[in-house]
Amino acid sequence: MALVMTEKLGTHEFAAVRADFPLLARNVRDGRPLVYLDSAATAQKPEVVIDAEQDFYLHHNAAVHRGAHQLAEEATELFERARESVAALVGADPGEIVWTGNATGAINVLAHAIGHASLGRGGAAAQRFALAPGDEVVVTGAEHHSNLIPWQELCARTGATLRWIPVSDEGRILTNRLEDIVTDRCRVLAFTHASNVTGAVTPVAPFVARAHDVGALTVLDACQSVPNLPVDLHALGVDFAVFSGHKMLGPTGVGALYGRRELLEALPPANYGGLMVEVVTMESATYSMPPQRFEAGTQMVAQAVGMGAAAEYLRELGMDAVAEHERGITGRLLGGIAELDGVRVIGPTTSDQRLAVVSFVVDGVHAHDVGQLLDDAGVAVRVGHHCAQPLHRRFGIAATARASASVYTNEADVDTFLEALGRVRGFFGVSDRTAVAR
Amino acid sequence: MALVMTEKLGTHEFAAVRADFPLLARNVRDGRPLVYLDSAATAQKPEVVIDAEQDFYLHHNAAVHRGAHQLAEEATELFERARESVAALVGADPGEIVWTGNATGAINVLAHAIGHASLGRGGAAAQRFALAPGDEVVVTGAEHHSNLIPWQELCARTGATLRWIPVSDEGRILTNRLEDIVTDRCRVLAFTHASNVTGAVTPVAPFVARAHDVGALTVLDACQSVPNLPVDLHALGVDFAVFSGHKMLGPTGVGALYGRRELLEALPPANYGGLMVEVVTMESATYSMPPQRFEAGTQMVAQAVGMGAAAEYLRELGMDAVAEHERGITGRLLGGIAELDGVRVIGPTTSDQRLAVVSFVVDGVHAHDVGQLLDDAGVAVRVGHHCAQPLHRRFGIAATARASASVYTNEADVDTFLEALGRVRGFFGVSDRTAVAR
Amino acid sequence: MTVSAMEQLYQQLILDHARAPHGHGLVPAPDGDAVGESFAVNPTCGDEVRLRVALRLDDGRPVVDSVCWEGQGCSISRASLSVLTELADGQDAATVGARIESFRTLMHLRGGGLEPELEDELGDAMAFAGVAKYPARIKCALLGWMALRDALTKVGVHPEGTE
Amino acid sequence: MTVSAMEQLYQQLILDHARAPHGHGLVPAPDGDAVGESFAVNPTCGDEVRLRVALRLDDGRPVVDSVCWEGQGCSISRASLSVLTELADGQDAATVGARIESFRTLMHLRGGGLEPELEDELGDAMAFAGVAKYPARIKCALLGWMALRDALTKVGVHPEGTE
Ligand SMILES: Cc1ncc(COP(=O)(O)O)c(C=O)c1O
Ligand SMILES: Cc1ncc(COP(=O)(O)O)c(C=O)c1O
Ligand code: FES
Ligand code: FES
Repeated sequence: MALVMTEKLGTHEFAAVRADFPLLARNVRDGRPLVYLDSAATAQKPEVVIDAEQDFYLHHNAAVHRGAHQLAEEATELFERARESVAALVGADPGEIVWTGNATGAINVLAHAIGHASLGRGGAAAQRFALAPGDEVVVTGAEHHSNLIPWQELCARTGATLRWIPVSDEGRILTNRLEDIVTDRCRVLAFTHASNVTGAVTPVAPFVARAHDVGALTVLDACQSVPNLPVDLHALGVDFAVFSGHKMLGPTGVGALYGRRELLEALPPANYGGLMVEVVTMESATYSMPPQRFEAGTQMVAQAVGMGAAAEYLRELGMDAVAEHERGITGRLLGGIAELDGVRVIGPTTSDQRLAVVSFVVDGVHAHDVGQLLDDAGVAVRVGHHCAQPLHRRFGIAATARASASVYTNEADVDTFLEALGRVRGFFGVSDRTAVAR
Repeated sequence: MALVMTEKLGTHEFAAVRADFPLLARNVRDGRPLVYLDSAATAQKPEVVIDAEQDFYLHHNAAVHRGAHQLAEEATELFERARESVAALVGADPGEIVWTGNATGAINVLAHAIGHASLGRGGAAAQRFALAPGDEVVVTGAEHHSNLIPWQELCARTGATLRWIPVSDEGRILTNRLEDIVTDRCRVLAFTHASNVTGAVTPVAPFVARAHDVGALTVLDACQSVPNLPVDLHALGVDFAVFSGHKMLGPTGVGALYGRRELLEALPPANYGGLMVEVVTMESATYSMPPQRFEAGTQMVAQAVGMGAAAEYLRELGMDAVAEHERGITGRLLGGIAELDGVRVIGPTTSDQRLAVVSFVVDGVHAHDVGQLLDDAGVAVRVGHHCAQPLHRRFGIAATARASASVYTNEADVDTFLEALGRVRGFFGVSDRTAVAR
Repeated sequence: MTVSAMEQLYQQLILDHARAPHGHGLVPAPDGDAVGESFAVNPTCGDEVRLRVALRLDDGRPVVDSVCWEGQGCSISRASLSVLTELADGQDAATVGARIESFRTLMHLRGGGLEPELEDELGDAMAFAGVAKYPARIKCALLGWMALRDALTKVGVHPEGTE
Repeated sequence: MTVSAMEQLYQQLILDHARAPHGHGLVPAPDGDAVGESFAVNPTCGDEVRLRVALRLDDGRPVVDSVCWEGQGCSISRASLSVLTELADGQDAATVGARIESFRTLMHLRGGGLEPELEDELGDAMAFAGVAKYPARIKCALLGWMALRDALTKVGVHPEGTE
């Protein structure tokens, strides 16, 4: 497909988008066409992304930022251009984008750096990040383990206290609790932009406003928002943000930490090694300027180049159009599920402020058994707690099944899914309708 | 080329190997054929590696270890099979191989974990790793920054003291100093298996023996050895080891931490997030068993699969044959350089216990200028301190040029390099021979 | 074909056991029995099981008096717990240990058959043979068996084989 | 062709300056001058330069009395330091600041020409035009100029433009 710059692609154009993703042509179980509804776990890759990574190895592979030879120049240029593409997608400056292995790695870089500042590393400038007993870190009850456990552990190491903002029965973070939970003691407020379970999109403004009032740093988990919504980090006003390449149509093995320039300049490194230092003696080392300060060792160059290609691909589609397309999918998913007996959605039941990430339980059938039957119909969904056990516990369940969409998902995918889902209770003999033959 | 299992490939077979590396067919500067002598920085990739990564995206891409659908099963199987391949290459059990972003990341995982143990994390089992004032960490004067700065910083955080074993004029680590420098206070002895500057191979046995005597943990930087020598970690008897995918013909963005099973089981995690935990509440989490405990978040699956393919490729060549082939290259490099006036090798000048990694200075010409002229002749070498400033300072120099080989390097590469190197001093007008025309 | 693949995995015996599992609910052990308790988590899904084994001595040989458990899980794991309860109750500990190992062997068979004696030994548990084709479900089927092994270890019975 | 690409980069003027650079060696500043000193590292290679600028007031306007430096580096960086010494000595600080910016512009030109007035202003420094084609060498050529800018800042002269 030749992509054209457009504000909004219609159903027809999105049908063409699908052809860009070679894996979607696969057949699974007994030759059934694949229906991939597990994009919130990891997205499939368009040809341009696969080609970008491959082209790097075939033509330009070299160590970046150090070589004096032509390949090294080319590799460096591609690597830094990719940083520009990713920055442009999320409304950041290239110097504010740090490459990491994934979003989890990005949060850990930040938590390690804060931990190091708390132990006195990084000089006077870093002291603004230091945590001590009496300080608080606040998260929400909707977080992915990756935006929870690093903070739990940072608190355990520094003596700070972890608090969290609870979630409503509909799966919305209770922003009306911000005022009483985020107090002057709060130093870091880390929250998800969109839940990978409920699909609920968080209104960022009140979080940023409250953090500003109390002088806390904001950390946005943008893993699910960046692939599916227009995201402008400068406009949102958060201090830090993280996201993964593999969820935004990019390669595995690459992600990003965004930090406001001024903050990255004051933050001590998290990982140490080659390429993040300037003058090194056996006794000590001086650190490079960001973003290099946070990029120790030989980087995931081919993957960064692939993530840059994914960012360009999404920019060409237009994130408004992507969001609009996925809103249509969300509506169809929610509408279809509402018509099935004994299937209950965990999360908002309307498409408003919500992603096409729909988790549900089937009465009397365990999520894994639901997933197995769907898999047998060629439909790939995720089952389990989706790395959000506390959120599941909040709803009194151990596991859900989750259907999630991306730019390439179409209505036929949804329909095949709904059809198979409608057969689940019958197969397991728990239908409360009149005998559904097995 | 169809690879055949063989104990030893001759020159002829290695000529065929070269055809497996598509990038080597490239032309650079004014259409000159590329002579790639920068493999110690990063190696080129054989087609099987590029294909393995691409095939993953085209046919099997999915999140591993969690999905119930067929793609997830396939992806998980490929991912774990890759771990087996890498383990087999280095004489380890699969469960002892932790995926990391690169070797630097692997050292940092270990240093973070020890740091966490030192702050009381990881329970009683982890206390054996805890460092405190009075404890010592010992490295060598030959280390890459990646095996130096993480230890400097760990010492700064814990109050332990960093010491180091010096290097001889020939670039050999002075093993006769082990006894006086590695004492009962030593808790960690981290040393390189082969220097990325001098090419000198470290005799591992006396290090392991001394560490054993004093009860210190050994950490082997196997970055340069794994791609070029037979390495059997069980036989070497080290406690931990690290290496990178991109240097052993594998993709960028992946590396490995090896740890003896018993140690990995006692070590607390370094990074936290999805997939490295079992039971998670808002207050705390229990950790998975290794290696998963150290693999937080969505892994670099495609790259791990590629690294597995690289390990299989090397195993098919046979590491004895690889070492033998490269010994030939080393001899030709050293012999050729010895015949040039005003060129001095930094490191051993014979092929014994030495890799085809040859750093040198040209009298009167800065390394970067040397590299530029070589680049103009199509020859890619590395210039600078190669992330080993203290070692360079030891030799009283700021920068060297470095030619380094891999399985695909041939004699013609060396000859083109030597021919161009022979023209350097003339070009810069510093020849002490009779007028060499510019 | 669909139905057949799913029916092969979810044999009627499995569905029946899952719906009305044996041993479900923790009950006090008979007086005088040694009691081993264990807790197991399937990290893939977060499902948990707490299992209790009561052991008596019969002619000096340890014999499993009863197995009971509670927890949540999928139909495979519940049915598997149910079947193992039946297979363990009243058997001497050595036999139970052997069955645990046989069941593990069954789960790691990919194609290829089990030796006939092992098939006999496993009885109803052979209904889980289809699980081996779905790697993500093997942990479901094994969850209870591993909990049983762990509980036995707690009362000094060490089934052979290593994990 | 080879010779020509290399000769374009390493102009004779550059080689000559590199061999016998001006301003090499730190000397005491003239009495009464304000002295700004800076230290710069090229992170790519580890080369370092320490640079000292001496400033006097001439009719109330700051004028660069002299520039001197020490450190190690490649021929490009040494020649660049040498040329900037010549171009800065005796010039008023504003002119020097403008030249620093012009040189930065020259280094970041990739193809395309410089405006003629800037070319005039840069004089001998135009010999470094070929460097812009080799991204890895731009830092070499800029090292001294950035050190000069930094040293000027230390004595209160803030050349326009931001890094
Ligand atoms: C000896 C040695 N150790 C460590 C490293 C770091 O490896 P990486 O940059 O892949 O993390 C390198 C290479 O850069 C090396 O040569
Ligand atoms: C909301 C959210 N946060 C964080 C993560 C962690 O991302 P990754 O596994 O790519 O590090 C995920 C996905 O797994 C997610 O959905
Ligand atoms: S899905 Fe949890 S035990 Fe089967
Ligand atoms: S190579 Fe160091 S300044 Fe040019």
